[in-house]
Amino acid sequence: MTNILRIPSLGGRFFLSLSISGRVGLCISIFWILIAIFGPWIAPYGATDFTDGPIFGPLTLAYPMGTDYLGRDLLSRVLLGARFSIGLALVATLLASTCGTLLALISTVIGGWFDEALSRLMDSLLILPSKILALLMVAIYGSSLPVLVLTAAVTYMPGAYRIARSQALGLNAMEYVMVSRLNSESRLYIACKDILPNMIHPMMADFGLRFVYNVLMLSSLSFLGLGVQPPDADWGSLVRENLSGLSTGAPAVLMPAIAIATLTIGANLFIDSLQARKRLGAGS
Amino acid sequence: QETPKKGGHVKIAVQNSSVSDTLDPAKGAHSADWTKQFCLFNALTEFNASMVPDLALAERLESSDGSKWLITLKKGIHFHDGSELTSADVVYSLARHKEPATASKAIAIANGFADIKALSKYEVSLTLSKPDFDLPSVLGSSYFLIVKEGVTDFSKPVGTGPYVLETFVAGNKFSAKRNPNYWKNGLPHLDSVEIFGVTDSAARVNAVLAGDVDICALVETRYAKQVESSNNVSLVVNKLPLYTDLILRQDHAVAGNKDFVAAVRYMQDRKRMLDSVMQGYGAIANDHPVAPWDPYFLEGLPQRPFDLDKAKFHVQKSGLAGSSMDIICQPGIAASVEGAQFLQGFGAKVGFNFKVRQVPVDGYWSTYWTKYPMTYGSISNRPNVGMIFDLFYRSTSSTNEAQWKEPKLDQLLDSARAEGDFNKRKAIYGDMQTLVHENSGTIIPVFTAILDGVSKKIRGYVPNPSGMNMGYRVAEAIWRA
Amino acid sequence: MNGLILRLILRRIGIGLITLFIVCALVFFMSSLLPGDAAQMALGQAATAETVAALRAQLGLDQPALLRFFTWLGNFVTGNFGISYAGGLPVSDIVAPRIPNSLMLAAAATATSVPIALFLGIVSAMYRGSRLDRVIGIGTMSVVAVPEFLVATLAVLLFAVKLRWMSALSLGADLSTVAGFFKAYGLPVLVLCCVVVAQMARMTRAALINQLDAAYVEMTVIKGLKPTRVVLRHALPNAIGPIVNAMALSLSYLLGGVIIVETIFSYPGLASTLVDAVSNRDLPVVQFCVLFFSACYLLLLLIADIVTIIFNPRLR
Amino acid sequence: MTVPPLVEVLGLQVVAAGADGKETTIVKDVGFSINKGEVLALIGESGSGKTTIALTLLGYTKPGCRIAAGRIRVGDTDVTTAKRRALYKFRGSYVAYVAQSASASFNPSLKILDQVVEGVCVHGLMDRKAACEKAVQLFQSLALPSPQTIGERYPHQVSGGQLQRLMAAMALMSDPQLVVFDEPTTALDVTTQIEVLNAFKHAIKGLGISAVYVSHDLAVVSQVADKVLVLKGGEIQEQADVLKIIDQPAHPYTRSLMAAAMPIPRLSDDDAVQAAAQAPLLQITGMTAGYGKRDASGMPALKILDEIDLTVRRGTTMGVIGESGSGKSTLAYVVAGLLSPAKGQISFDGKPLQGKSADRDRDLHRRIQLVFQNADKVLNPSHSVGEILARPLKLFERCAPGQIKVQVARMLDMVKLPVAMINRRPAELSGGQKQRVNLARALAAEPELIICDEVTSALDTVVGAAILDLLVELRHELQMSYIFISHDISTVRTMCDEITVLYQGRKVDECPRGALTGQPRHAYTELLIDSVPELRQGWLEEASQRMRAKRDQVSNA
Ligand SMILES: Nc1ncnc2c1ncn2[C@@H]1O[C@H](COP(=O)(O)OP(=O)(O)OP(=O)(O)O)[C@@H](O)[C@H]1O
Ligand SMILES: Nc1ncnc2c1ncn2[C@@H]1O[C@H](COP(=O)(O)OP(=O)(O)OP(=O)(O)O)[C@@H](O)[C@H]1O
Ligand SMILES: [Mg+2]
Ligand SMILES: [Mg+2]
Repeated sequence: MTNILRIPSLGGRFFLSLSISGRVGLCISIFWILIAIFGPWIAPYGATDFTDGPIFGPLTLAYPMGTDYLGRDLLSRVLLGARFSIGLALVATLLASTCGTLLALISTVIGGWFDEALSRLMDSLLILPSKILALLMVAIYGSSLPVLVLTAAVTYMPGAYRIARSQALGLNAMEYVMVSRLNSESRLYIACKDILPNMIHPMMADFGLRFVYNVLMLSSLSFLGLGVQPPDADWGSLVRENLSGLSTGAPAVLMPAIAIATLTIGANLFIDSLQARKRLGAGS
Repeated sequence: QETPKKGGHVKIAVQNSSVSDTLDPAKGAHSADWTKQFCLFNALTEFNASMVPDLALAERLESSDGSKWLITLKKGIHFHDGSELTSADVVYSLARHKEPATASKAIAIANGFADIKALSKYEVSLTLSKPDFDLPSVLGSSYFLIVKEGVTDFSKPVGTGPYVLETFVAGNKFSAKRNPNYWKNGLPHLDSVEIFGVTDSAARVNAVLAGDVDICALVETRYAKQVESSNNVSLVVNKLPLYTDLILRQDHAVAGNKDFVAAVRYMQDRKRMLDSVMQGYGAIANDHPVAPWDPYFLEGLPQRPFDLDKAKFHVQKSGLAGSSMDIICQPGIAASVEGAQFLQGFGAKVGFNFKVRQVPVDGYWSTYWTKYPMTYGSISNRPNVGMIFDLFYRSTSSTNEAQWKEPKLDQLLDSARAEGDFNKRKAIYGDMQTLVHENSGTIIPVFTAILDGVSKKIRGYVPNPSGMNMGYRVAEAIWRA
Repeated sequence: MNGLILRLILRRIGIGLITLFIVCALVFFMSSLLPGDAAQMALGQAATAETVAALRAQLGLDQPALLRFFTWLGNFVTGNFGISYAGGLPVSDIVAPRIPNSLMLAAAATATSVPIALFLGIVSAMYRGSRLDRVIGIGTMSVVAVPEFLVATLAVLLFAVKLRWMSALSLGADLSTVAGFFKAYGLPVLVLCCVVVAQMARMTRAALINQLDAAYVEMTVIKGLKPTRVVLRHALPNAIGPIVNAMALSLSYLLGGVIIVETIFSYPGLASTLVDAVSNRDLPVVQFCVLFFSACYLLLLLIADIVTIIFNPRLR
Repeated sequence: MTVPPLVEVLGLQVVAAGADGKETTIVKDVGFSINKGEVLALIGESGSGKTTIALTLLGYTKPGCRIAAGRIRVGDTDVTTAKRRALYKFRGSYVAYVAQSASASFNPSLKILDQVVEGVCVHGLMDRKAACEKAVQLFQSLALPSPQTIGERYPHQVSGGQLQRLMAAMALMSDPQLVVFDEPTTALDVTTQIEVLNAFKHAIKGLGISAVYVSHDLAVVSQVADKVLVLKGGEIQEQADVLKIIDQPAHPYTRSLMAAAMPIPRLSDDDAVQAAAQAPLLQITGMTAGYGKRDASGMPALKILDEIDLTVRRGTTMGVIGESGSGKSTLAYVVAGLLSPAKGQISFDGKPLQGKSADRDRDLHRRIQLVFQNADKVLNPSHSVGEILARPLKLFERCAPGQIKVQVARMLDMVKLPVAMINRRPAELSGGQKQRVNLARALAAEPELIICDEVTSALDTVVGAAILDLLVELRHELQMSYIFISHDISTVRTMCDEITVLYQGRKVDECPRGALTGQPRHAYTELLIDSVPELRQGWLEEASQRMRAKRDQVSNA
């Protein structure tokens, strides 16, 4: 802490500019991301290890988070699952947000019938109930990681597109874009230099929310049996496969649920404080 | 044994609910359909508690050679609409399966009915193209429930059964009230029954625990403890010859390798599967499809052990060590996902690389089942052992799961069916069990027990080995305390 | 004003129809990519080549997809929704009893969640930055963060199995009395509220705070008005546009997105029918349900637009 | 016995929390008092803390700010220690506030009357019916048109000047003892300003209330105030009677404020002679333009400019004046190519000028540059000042790539901005700084014609004067030509060779600079000239007398 104060590096200054809850959120998020990266090295057991633990065992020294419905070590399952919950959601959200933003940019700059057609297509994807889309996608292509990522991406892209397009439309009508047009700038310059940098901020905020929804979406896919393939499991699948332990209050259900909750809350606290920071910044 | 009480209403939650739910016996696809159908219809025979077909609508069922059968009906049995049951109804009920337009699930069996004709008002002659002394048990299956002659619309069917249909909405609701003129004396006990499909297994269990329904069919083993510890509900264990099998395609280079098959067999930790996945409910199987409580079960065949050393030996011998293979499983098949994971874990120890591929329930049977070298099958109970062998092991069967072609087995099956003497027949079926145990491409680790959650207010619920829900005839047998 | 709303409705309907057409085509051709077809699904393990072919011919599945699509579309616009492949029943017979169920559940959930969401959103906007605001924020967030099937199961275990206050099943409940209605709908509505309230409350708060920064709100404070009046009378009408739009999005979930709730409570609604129909490859039913959900969503958006206009004199 | 003053402020200090959590003092040790019936003016440059001080009198500080020390007594209420509940009542009945921007301070979705009577109704001072009657009376006394029905309109349905008066009516509803006016006329054009000022003065004098009047315009202040308090950087520079401030300002800062307000001519008679000899650069004849859908004959649905003729000679400045909404900016858009005219010819440097900017080639774009009115919006918030200025240099190949940095620094220097600004983004600039960057960007393209749309309106008088000097200098050095758009006739007079007056989209007058005064002109032109406030007491009364007659003349013409 004092270190950061003494050397006001970029990261340190950024951290200090956040509200307390924002800092807590950031720490939680970073913690989980580290777990997602290094989880497999920390985990005491591997994904395919059947330890001879009790079924739905309590918290013990040997099994710090208890054991699951097949007697496997839950700590390892949660550590290994972080990679799927966070990684999948992250990739999917990145895809969704990037594609949505780029498409919105292209369609705004091109305009005309192209914009109209793309917007209708996105609208139809948006109004299609998302789980149905997922169901169809997984039924057609089977459930593999790429399909899951693609499914989640396709599900959330129309939303990102919609937001990005309304942003881009607003920006496209800004006077500084007009200035660029008056100076006979190319469409590419206008899109990449005038519009894009100014919509990054709202898209980032949107990105955070979408990420959380993706984590939850993966868990509800696992409810429909369409999620990550065993023996791997994302946190949602962990909750799902151990759900029968709920009536006895087995830690196997609660631990992954707590993991999802902390990640969600952490990420959102962080995002909220980003938005608040921006508001303050705009005021001064 | 307490004396049954009359009256009352019972709600039963069964597993399936879909718009494809049907009351047409030819199309019934699962225990939920069958349980409803047995409320409305009767078959010519009915299974008793030791899995032997007793006579029901039929008064006599006779054959000397196993091919030519004479069916004599009981007299004075009436349909719900008041008309009397005659031979014409029986002829229609059996013959309609042969029409492709009926889209009957029993078309393969019915194609074996060479000739069906009415001899008199109460007599029907049935000629089989091949002798089969197990015909009485075939006729006890739901497909051959007796419907009224000429009926094609099964949205509001009438039968001779214990209940008269009140409402039926596919995927939603089935309710029926007592048939006052039921031909079995004193039955049924209840005034009315209601059967819901509740697909989510947790929801079904919770419904019976919360008292919303009286009977919950098919409690998943993982909820068994919860039900057992309840004060209001008792857990009933049904022993049925149901099993999940791992299918190794014998026409595939790797999966068909004899040593590979042997290795996989030794890698089955049957005890652990029974104890952890099935929480102890079920029975260890010996890689053949006949359950220990079946009349045809062969005693004395040594149980195959869980032996990773032998597995390792066979893997080495097969020359496949280090190679890899996908196991296709799906959550809808009991214990398949866990079984595959166990195999993956043990495979790592013996030097074979299994990959678990969990696929959607949806589309599994047309897309994955037997189409890949290693898939899981789920075999539900059939009226008799011969039918299982016929469907899943006969060389010419289109559903020969592992494509294991063994002329000797075909031969044995035909001779068993043509054998009129039970003990001799049992001996032949015994030989077939040994054959399958040793050579086939299917691996049957355990038999799955079916658990039911039954409210303590319900009496008379006795399991029947011929099928779930007391051989689907739960509604006519139970009463309220 | 009326002319404007009428024009807007007409335009919306026009665009909506185009969108619906694309949705139909999308779903139809995606479903034709699905492995297996209705005939195979119906026959299951017992399928043989001949029976499948016969059933396929019977259902008209042997015709090219494009032809089937336009036949179906032609019938649909004339009010003939087709025959279900799976049960052989007219689609209208299958969906007719379920549409009221779905609407009923959505209505009950809306009637509960919207006031709660508005209340939470308004309170946290009024006291933004305070401890109360943070508690509401984190509280609602934690509720969304828990997978809905866990919430549902927990609720069932507690309220139905342990306490026996509520039904674990909505199916076959007695709805004739008020108590029976609460017993049957209580839990599903509770779970749905958990899912949608947080999002709506957050949007309400954000939209209100946006307004609370405006100069006219400062003016009302300077006029000596109390915070409740400032928010309810001044900020809320101006924030209503984004709020109703966010609500439309959330509420659309109450129709098409309730698969998990319908499954867990065995609620005979349309969403589970849709899932079921997809696995049966029952295209006519799939198409109908998808169209129904999409149309409802478009309707919600239209209502949101109209509400926005009503509250905004500039647009009137 | 002396009556204690109505308002007493002692040692007031206000602090604001910055983005990094550190507090800065924005008002330091301010003390003053106001007697009953007295008007105190707060003047000072933008950001000097005028609004902050005024608001503390209502016990209010902007979000993020708080009163750190000092005592404020208004009547019997000690504002700094009053309970929240007491403050509601105090604000609703004892003091009132008229905000800087009336259009932003009315709730856009409620009827005006509802908002005007809301305060008194909520505080239970009168019932709704009585309140409505009183409101109508106030509307009448504030000279609002159709006082009976104007309350039924929504804020967007009345003009800015009217809204400002409606806001005053709202403030007067509860018969407050003290009214705070926060720059109530800054956003209005001169003609409307006179009406509004008049109405306020009447109300204050008529009701005998005390007032605080915030402004940065000394001339306006001298019309209404009794006492003046001069602020800079949150500190009092000078506090005195208004007469004393006008006649003998003591503090140097006050003097510099006064000096900058005086118009000084920037062009000599020589310039006028030279200008007349120049060849025309831009010629517009019979031009009609507007917005919206075009009908069959190409006429737009909303016709803004009608049959405009205009000639700009090379190296000269054409001033365009007119009230808000008269079409000045629209004219600029047409010349720049943003809006293609419906009718008429435009030629530039002897060649016809294409209507659409897409049809013009890049060099033509360079030669005609537009400096937009709204500097806030024309600078891309994500580009730094350096990037913004480098872009035209690169795009139009104005200098070697290696020279760009040097050239950018030169441009900044030209518009009197420190070179250190080069890395800042627009959000970190004040309004005046943004406007200068905006101008610098146009200059960087080395154009032949610059259209300056209200370039100095956002600047305080000192910096504004410097920019005008720069424009004149460039004209002398580089033969630059300008169209100089403004609503401030005194600025236009100091630097334009010719002046065109627009009124409701028509050109009503055109004359060389020298001919503007001293000879009869079009009635509207005279109205504009007369409306420029003068720094002496009593001007307001005289001007409003004259105005009434002229208004009639204009509307008859
Ligand atoms: N919420 C705030 N947080 C931090 N600083 C603020 C805040 N509000 C105002 N300030 C600062 O306080 C100072 C005084 O602001 P104030 O609005 O009183 O100025 P003013 O004299 O009214 O200016 P203007 O003529 O532009 O209206 C300015 O430097 C401004 O940047
Ligand atoms: N894009 C537009 N569409 C329709 N009407 C417009 C548009 N832009 C301006 N107007 C209208 O055209 C008229 C003239 O506007 P213009 O901006 O030219 O006025 P102006 O003289 O520059 O006023 P100001 O001094 O306030 O800048 C106004 O009534 C305005 O409402
Ligand atoms: Mg101010
Ligand atoms: Mg303008």
